[in-house]
Amino acid sequence: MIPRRGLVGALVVGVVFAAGLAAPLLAPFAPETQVEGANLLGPSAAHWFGTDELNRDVLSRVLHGIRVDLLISFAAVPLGALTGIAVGVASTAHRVLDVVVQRALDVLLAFPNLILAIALTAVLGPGLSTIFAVVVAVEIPVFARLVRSEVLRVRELEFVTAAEVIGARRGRILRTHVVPNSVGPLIVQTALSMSIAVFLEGAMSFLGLGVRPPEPSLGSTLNGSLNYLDANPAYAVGPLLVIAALVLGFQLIAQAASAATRTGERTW
Amino acid sequence: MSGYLLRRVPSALLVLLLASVLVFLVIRLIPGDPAAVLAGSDATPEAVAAIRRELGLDQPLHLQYLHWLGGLLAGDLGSSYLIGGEIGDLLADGAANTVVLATTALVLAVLCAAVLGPLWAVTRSRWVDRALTGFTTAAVALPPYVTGVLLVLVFGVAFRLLPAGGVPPDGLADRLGITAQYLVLPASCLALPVAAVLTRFFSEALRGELARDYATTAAAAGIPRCRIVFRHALRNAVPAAVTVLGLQIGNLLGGAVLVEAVFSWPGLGMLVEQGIDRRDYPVVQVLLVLSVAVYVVIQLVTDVVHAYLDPRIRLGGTS
Amino acid sequence: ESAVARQERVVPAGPPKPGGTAELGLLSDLVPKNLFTNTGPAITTLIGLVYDRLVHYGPSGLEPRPALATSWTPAPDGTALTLRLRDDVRFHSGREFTAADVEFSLRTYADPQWNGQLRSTAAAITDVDVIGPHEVVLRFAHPLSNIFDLLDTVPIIDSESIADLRSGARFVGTGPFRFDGWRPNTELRFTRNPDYFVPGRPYLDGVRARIIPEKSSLLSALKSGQVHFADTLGHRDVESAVRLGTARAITLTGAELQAYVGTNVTTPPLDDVRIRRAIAHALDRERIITEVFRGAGYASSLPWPKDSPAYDEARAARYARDLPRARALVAQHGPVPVLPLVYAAKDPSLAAVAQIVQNNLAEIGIEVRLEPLDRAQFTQQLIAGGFRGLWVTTHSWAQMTPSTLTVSAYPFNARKNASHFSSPDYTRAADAAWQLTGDPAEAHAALSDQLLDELFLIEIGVCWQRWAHSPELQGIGYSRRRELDLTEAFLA
Amino acid sequence: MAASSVLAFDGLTVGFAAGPVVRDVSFEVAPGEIVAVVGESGSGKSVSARAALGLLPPSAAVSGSIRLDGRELLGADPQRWQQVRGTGVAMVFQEPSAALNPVFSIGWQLVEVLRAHRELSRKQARAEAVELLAAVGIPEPRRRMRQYPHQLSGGQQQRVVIAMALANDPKVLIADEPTTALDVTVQAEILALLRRLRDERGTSIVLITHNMGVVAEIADRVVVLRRGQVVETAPVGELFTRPAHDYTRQLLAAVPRFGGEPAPAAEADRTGLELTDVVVDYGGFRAVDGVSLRVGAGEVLGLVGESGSGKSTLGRVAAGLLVPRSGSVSVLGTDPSSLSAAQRRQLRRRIGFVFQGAAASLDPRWTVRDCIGEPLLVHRAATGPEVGRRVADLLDAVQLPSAVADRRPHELSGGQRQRVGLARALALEPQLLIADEPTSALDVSVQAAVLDLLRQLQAELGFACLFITHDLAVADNLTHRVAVLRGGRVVEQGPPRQVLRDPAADYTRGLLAAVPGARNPVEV
Ligand SMILES: Nc1ncnc2c1ncn2[C@@H]1O[C@H](COP(=O)(O)OP(=O)(O)OP(=O)(O)O)[C@@H](O)[C@H]1O
Ligand SMILES: Nc1ncnc2c1ncn2[C@@H]1O[C@H](COP(=O)(O)OP(=O)(O)OP(=O)(O)O)[C@@H](O)[C@H]1O
Ligand SMILES: [Mg+2]
Ligand SMILES: [Mg+2]
Repeated sequence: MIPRRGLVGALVVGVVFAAGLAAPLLAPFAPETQVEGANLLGPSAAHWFGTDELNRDVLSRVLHGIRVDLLISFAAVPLGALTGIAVGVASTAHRVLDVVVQRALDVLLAFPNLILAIALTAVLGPGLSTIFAVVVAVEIPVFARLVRSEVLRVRELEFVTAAEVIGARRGRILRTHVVPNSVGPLIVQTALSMSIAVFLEGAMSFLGLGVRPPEPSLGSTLNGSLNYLDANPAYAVGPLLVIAALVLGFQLIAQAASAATRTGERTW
Repeated sequence: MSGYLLRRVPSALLVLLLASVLVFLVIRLIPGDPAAVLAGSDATPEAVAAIRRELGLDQPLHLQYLHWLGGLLAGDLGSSYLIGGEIGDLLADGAANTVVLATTALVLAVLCAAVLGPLWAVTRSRWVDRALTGFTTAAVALPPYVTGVLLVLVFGVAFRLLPAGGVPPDGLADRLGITAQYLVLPASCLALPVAAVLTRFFSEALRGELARDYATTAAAAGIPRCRIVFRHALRNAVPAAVTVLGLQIGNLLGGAVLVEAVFSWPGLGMLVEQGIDRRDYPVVQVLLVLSVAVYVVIQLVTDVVHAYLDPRIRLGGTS
Repeated sequence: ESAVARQERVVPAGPPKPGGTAELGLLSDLVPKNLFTNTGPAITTLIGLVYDRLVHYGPSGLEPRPALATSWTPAPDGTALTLRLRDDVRFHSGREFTAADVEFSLRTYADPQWNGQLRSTAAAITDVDVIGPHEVVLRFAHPLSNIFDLLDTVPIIDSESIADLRSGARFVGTGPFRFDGWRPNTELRFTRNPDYFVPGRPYLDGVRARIIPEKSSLLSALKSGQVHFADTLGHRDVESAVRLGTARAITLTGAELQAYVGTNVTTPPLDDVRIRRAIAHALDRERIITEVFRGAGYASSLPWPKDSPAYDEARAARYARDLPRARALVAQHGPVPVLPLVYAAKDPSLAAVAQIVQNNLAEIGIEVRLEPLDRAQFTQQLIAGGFRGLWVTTHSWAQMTPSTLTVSAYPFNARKNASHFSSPDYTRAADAAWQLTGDPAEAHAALSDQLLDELFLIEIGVCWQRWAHSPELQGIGYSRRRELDLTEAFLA
Repeated sequence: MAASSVLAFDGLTVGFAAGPVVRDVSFEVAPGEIVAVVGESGSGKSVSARAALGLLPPSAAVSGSIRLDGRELLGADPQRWQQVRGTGVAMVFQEPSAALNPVFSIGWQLVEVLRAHRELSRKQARAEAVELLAAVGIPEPRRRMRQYPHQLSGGQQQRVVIAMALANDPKVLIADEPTTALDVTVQAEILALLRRLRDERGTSIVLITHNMGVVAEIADRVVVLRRGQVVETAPVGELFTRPAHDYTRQLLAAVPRFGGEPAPAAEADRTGLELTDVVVDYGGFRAVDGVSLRVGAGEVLGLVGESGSGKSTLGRVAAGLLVPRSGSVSVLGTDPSSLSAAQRRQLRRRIGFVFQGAAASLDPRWTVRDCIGEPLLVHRAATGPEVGRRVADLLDAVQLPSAVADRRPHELSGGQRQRVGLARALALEPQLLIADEPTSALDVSVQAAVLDLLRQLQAELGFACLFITHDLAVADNLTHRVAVLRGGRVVEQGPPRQVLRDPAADYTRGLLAAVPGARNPVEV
C-alpha cells in the first residue's frame, strides 16, 4: 500500500510536471495574450477556467505558471536543502565551527520567512530570481538545523561507535551511517519545503513581491484571483487545483519514502 | 541545568548583537528613502533633503547604528519616523495583539498535532490515514491568505457567524467570549499550516518510536495502547517535534504578517510590513530585533526541553 | 453573547435622526507629518471630520462658498483679498476662532516641513494683516488665480496644540467632530462636536475609523456589516458589494484623479517626441477606463476634467487610439530598445494599467519590461526623477483651478519634475495661468497645447474614485480633495 | 493433556518474505511446568515466543494455533491481547538493552507495568517495584529505581527486564535467553527465583536458552527446535540420558566443559594490550578502580566477573572508546590517546571489537553484507567482487547461511546478529581482538563452532585477545589466562587451570559453585 502511494504521488507530480513542461503545447493561449473583450468571463469551452482581470486565459496562465513553481520546488528547494544539509553536517564536525554556524543560523532563522522575503525583494527587486534566492535562503537554516539535531542524536548510537572502532574516517561515518539514519525527518521536511515554496511564492505575490508581471505563477495567479471571487470563481479554482495536486503528490511521495527508510514496524 | 543556561546566555546575547547589526544594515540596503515617503509623492527634492537632515539620515551609518544601539541599551526604543510617537507605546498594543494571536495559534497547532499525530501514528485504518493525508495536504496547500479569505467569506460574510475581522472594539481583555469569537478565524488560519507540519513530523517520529523494542516490551507487559503512545513513546518523539516547532515559530511569525492583513488584526506583523513598506527604520529595526530575541529565547527553551526530556543529555554519558 | 449580534444593527427608515456611531474602514493609517499632503484615507478622513476651511467649493465648478469665512473682497489689482470671518466658532479646546488663527494656519501650511501641496501658493501670500478679530487681509506677491483653491484646502488649525499635531497626540480643529484618540494601526475615534457652528449638526454621536489595510478584508468588513463605510476600495470591489445589496456606491465626481504614463524625456528613445506621441496613440484608454476603472471616468489626452475651465473637447481627444499612426511614428524613429515601465507593485489597478500599457505598446512594436517597485522606492524615484523610462501612476489637482496643477503637482512642475522636462514655453504658460497675466482662457489653451505637444506626461484619462457605504449610513459628503464630510451624515 | 495445558502451540507456522521460519511447531505447557526450548540459533525460538504475545511484525504470516487456557490467541483483538499480555503471558525479551525506554527511569517503568493490570497507588507500586528489583538481585534497588537504562550494565538491564515480566504474576512466563548477560552467581539467583515462582505460584515457564546447564538445572521438559521444526520433545532427564534425535546428541556433545586446554600462547612476551592502574568514573560512580592487565600478543585473556563489575568498561577503555580518569593504556605498543586521528585509524585497523549488545552496534539500515564488508572497504582491504567473496567466507566461518547477507539486522535472530558482529570484528584479521560476550546468544553447537574458529584463527594469526565472558566453561576452554573482576577491581588472575579449578579468592570460588549443572554435571 505504501509503495503504491508513492507511485500515485509520483504520478500526480509527474502529470503536473509534464503539464508545466508542455505548457506551450497544451495551453490554448500564450500566457500574456489579452483576449479582446474577455474580461473576467466564467468558464466556457474557449476558456476552461474563464479569463482574468486582464482578459487572459486562466488555464493558459496556470499551465505556464506551473513552470515557475516547478523551478522553485525542484531547483531552489533541493539547492537550499543540500546546502543546508552540508552546512549542518559540517558544523557538527568541529566544536568552534558548530558554535559559529549555529549562531549564524540563529540569526537567519530568527527572521520570519516573509520578512526575509520582503527584505531580499526590496534589495534585489521582485522577480523569479529573487523568489529563488528567498527560497534557498529560507531552506538553508531549516535543513541545517534539522540535520544537525538528527546528526547529534544518531552520532550517539552504538553502531556509530562500532564504525569508529573499525577505524572509519569521520567523513565516511557521517556519510554512510549518520546521514542515512537522519533522513526520515529530512524527507518529510523536503516534501514540506517543496510545498511551502509554492506557498511562499504565493505569499510574496500577495505582498506584491512575486514574479514580475505579466509572467504567470501559481501563487500570483491564485492571489490575483482572490480579488475576483464573485466575478469568476473558476479563476481561483484553476491554480488551487494544481497547487493542491502538487502538495498532495509531494506528501504521498514523502510518506512512501519515509516508510521505505523506516527500519522497523510496530508489532503490536 | 542552570549552569547550562548560564553558558548559553552569552552566545544568545552575541546573536542578538549580530542580528542588530544585520537588521540595521539590511534595512538600509533596501532601496527607498523614508524621507521620500514622509515628503509624499508631490514633494520637491529639497524638502526630502530637509527631512533627511531632520531624521539624522545624513549621518554616517556607523554613527547612526551606535546612536540607535546606545538608545536601545538605555531602554530608549526610539520613535517612529511616520507615526511620530514613541515606539514603545506603538509596540505595546500591537505586541499584545500578536502575542494573543500567535499564542492561540500555537496552542491550537500543538493541540492539533498532539491529537492527530498519535492517531495517525497508531491507526491502521486506511480511511483515517487518507483523511489525515487529505487534511495535512489541504492545510499546507492552502496558504493562510486563501484560507483566510475563504473563512471570512463563509463565516463572516455569508453566514455572519463570526466577525469578519478586526479586534474586539473594547479591547482583547473586555469579554472573553467576545474575544474568542474574534480570535477563532485568524488563529485557526494561522495555526493550520503549522498544525499540519507538526502533525506530520510528530506522527512520523512517533511511528518510529512505536516500532522500537521498548514499546514492544511495554506492550508485552499489557500496558494499554494509549498509555504506550502517550506516556512511553511520546517523550522520545517530542524532542524531534520540539525542534520542528522551534523552526515553525519563525513561520508562525511570518504567517502573522499575512493573517493579520487578511483579518485586519492590528498586530506586529502589520506593523513590520507597513514599517518596511514605508521605510520606517526605527520601527522595523526594533521589531526585527524583538523577533530575533523571541527566537533566541525559544531556542533556549527548546534546548532546555531537550535536556529535560532526555536523561542522556541531562546526565551525560552513554552506556 | 455573539460578537456578530453585537455589531448587527436594525435599519429603520426615516428622516435624519441624531445619534449613533458610524464605523468606517480605512485602507491605510495616519502619518501625522503628512497631514497637509492630502495623501491616504486616514488623513482625508481626519481633515474632513476635525477641521474646517475658510471657503469651500461645491461638488462642481470653482465658485467658492462661505465656510469659516463669511464673505470676501478681492483687491482690484488681484494682489490682496479681504476675508470676513464667522464670530461664533470655537476650537474643540474651547478657544475662540479668530483672524490670528487664519494667519497661523496659512503660515504653517506654507512651512516647507509640512509639504503642503499648495505650498507655493501659500508662500506667495506675502502678508496677512489682521484687521480685527474677525477680519483679515491677505496680500500676494502677484495675482493668484488659485487663491480660493488654497482657502478651500488649508485646514484651520489650533496654534496652541501644534506640537501635538506633529506627534499625532492631538488634533484640534473647529470641525463637526472632535478627535478622541488614535491607536496606530488600529483605529481613530471621533466624537460629535456639540458646539459646531452649524446648528443641529452633526447628527452622529461619534465616528470610529478602523484601519483595515487589506482590500479584501475591508470589503468583507463592509459586506458583513462590520463597517458602514469603506474608503478606497477597488472599483470592482465596490461593484461587488453593491451587487450583493449590502452597500451603495458614491462616485466622487468633482474630486477627479488622473491616470497617466510618465516619460523620462532625457533618455532615448523617449527624448524623441515622436515616440512619446506614438505611445499616446497606442494607449487603449477606453479599455483601461472600462475594465480597470469599471467605467468610473473617461478617456482624455489632458488632465482636465470636463467641468474644468481648461477643458476642451477637441484637445482632450487629440491622441485617440490610432495604431497605424503610432506604428508610423515608431518607424520614423527607427528601432526602439526595451523600455522599462515602473509602477507601484501593491496597487492592483496600477498593475493592471501597466500590463495593458505593455500590451498596447507591444502592438506598435515597443517592448516594455515591467518593473514593479514598492511604494517607498516608487515615491523616492518619482521625487528624485530616477525613472529611466516609463512609469504609470495617478495624479490629482486638475479638478481645481488649472494653474494649481502646474504649480502644485510635482509631475507637472515647470521648474523641476520627474520627467526632466523643461521648456521656457511651458514655464511661461504655467506662470501666465497662475499669475493671471493674461486672459485665463488663452492661458489654459496655451498650457494644454504645451502639454499635448511636449507630451512628457501621457494622460490616460480622468477617473473617479468610488466609496462604498452601507444603506444605513446616509448623507455622506466629500470635498474636492476627497476629504470625508459627515456633517450631514446620519444612521438610518 | 490438552485440558491440563495452560499454553498450547499447535501447528504454528510463521513465514516471512523469504519463506517460513517456523514450521508446524506444536508443544504444550502444563500448569507449573518449566519447559525449556533449545535449539540452533535462528531456529525460530524467539519468533514462536513472540507469536504467543501477538508481537510479530506485520510482515509475518502466522497460521496454526496458540491457545491460552484453551482459548485461541491468534487473531485476538487488541483488547484481548492487552488483557493477556503481562498477566496471561509475560515475556522477557532476548536483548534487554533495547527493551528499556531510554528516557524514563527504571523505577518509572516498573511502576508503569505494575499499574497496568492492578489497582495500585503510586506508593504501593513503588514499594513493590523495589521488592521486584531486589528479587532479581539488583543491588541497592532503591537507588537504581532513579537510574536510567544507560546507567546500568548489560546484566543489570536484563534483570530489570525480568522484573518487569514478573510484575503482574503471569500464568505463563516466556523467558527468551533471560540469563545470557548474567554472570553465574546472578544467573543462579534468577534460576532460583524462577523455580520459586513456579513452586509458590504455579507459574508455567517457557525458558528459551542455549545453556544446557541451565536446562539441566531447572527444566521439566525440553523442546528441541531446529530449522523451524520441533525435532524432539522429552522430559529433561530422558533428553540428557537418551537423546532420540541426532541433532540433540550433537547439541549435547557441543556443551563446553571445564578442562579443555588451549595451545600455549604463541608469543606472549610481546605486548598486545596493557592497562596499568586504570580508573574509570561515571559521574561520581567508580566503575573501574585501579585495574592493571596485560595481554600478550598471541594470548587470550579471559575477563570474567559479576555483572556490573566493569568488564565492558574495561573493554571500551582498551579499544580507546573511553579515556580513563587515570592510569595508562597501551594498545599494540602505543597509547591511543596520544595518537593523531589518522594514526588512531591505523591502529584501529589492527583491532577487532565485538560489542556486548549486537543489535545496537549494527546500523539498522545496512544489510549484513554491508556491515561485514565495511571494515574491508574502509581500509581498502578488498574491492569490488572481492568484498562479496570475503563477506561470504566470513559468514560461513561464523556459521551463518549466505542467505542472510541481504537481510537487515532487525530481520535476524539474536544469535545471528551476534555472529554478524563477530564476523565484522574478524574481517581485517586483527592483531588485537576485544570481544565482549561474543557467544552469549549462541546455542552450544554454534558456539562450539565459533570457539573452534577463534582458536584456529588465533593459532593462525596469533592475535592478542581480551575475551569478556560470564561463561566460565568457555573461559576455561579458550583462554590462556583468566582475570576475575569484582566491583571494578581484579580479585584474581592467572591460568584458567589455576583460577578456575583451584581459585584463591572466595569470590571466584562462589562463582564456580554457582555454575549451573556444576552440582549435577551433565552426563552424555
Ligand atoms: N523480521 C524478520 N524478517 C525476516 N526474517 C526474520 C525476521 N525475524 C526473524 N527472522 C528469521 O527467522 C528465523 C528465526 O528467528 P528467531 O529470532 O526465532 O531465532 P532464534 O531461534 O530465537 O535464534 P537465536 O537463538 O539466535 O535468538 C531466523 O532465521 C531469522 O533470521
Ligand atoms: N554511562 C554510565 N553512567 C553511569 N554508570 C554507568 C554507566 N555505564 C556503566 N555504568 C555502571 O558502571 C558499572 C560497570 O558497568 P559495565 O558495563 O562495565 O559492567 P559489566 O561488567 O560489563 O557488566 P555486565 O556483565 O552486566 O555487562 C555498572 O555498575 C554500571 O551501572
Ligand atoms: Mg532468539
Ligand atoms: Mg557488560
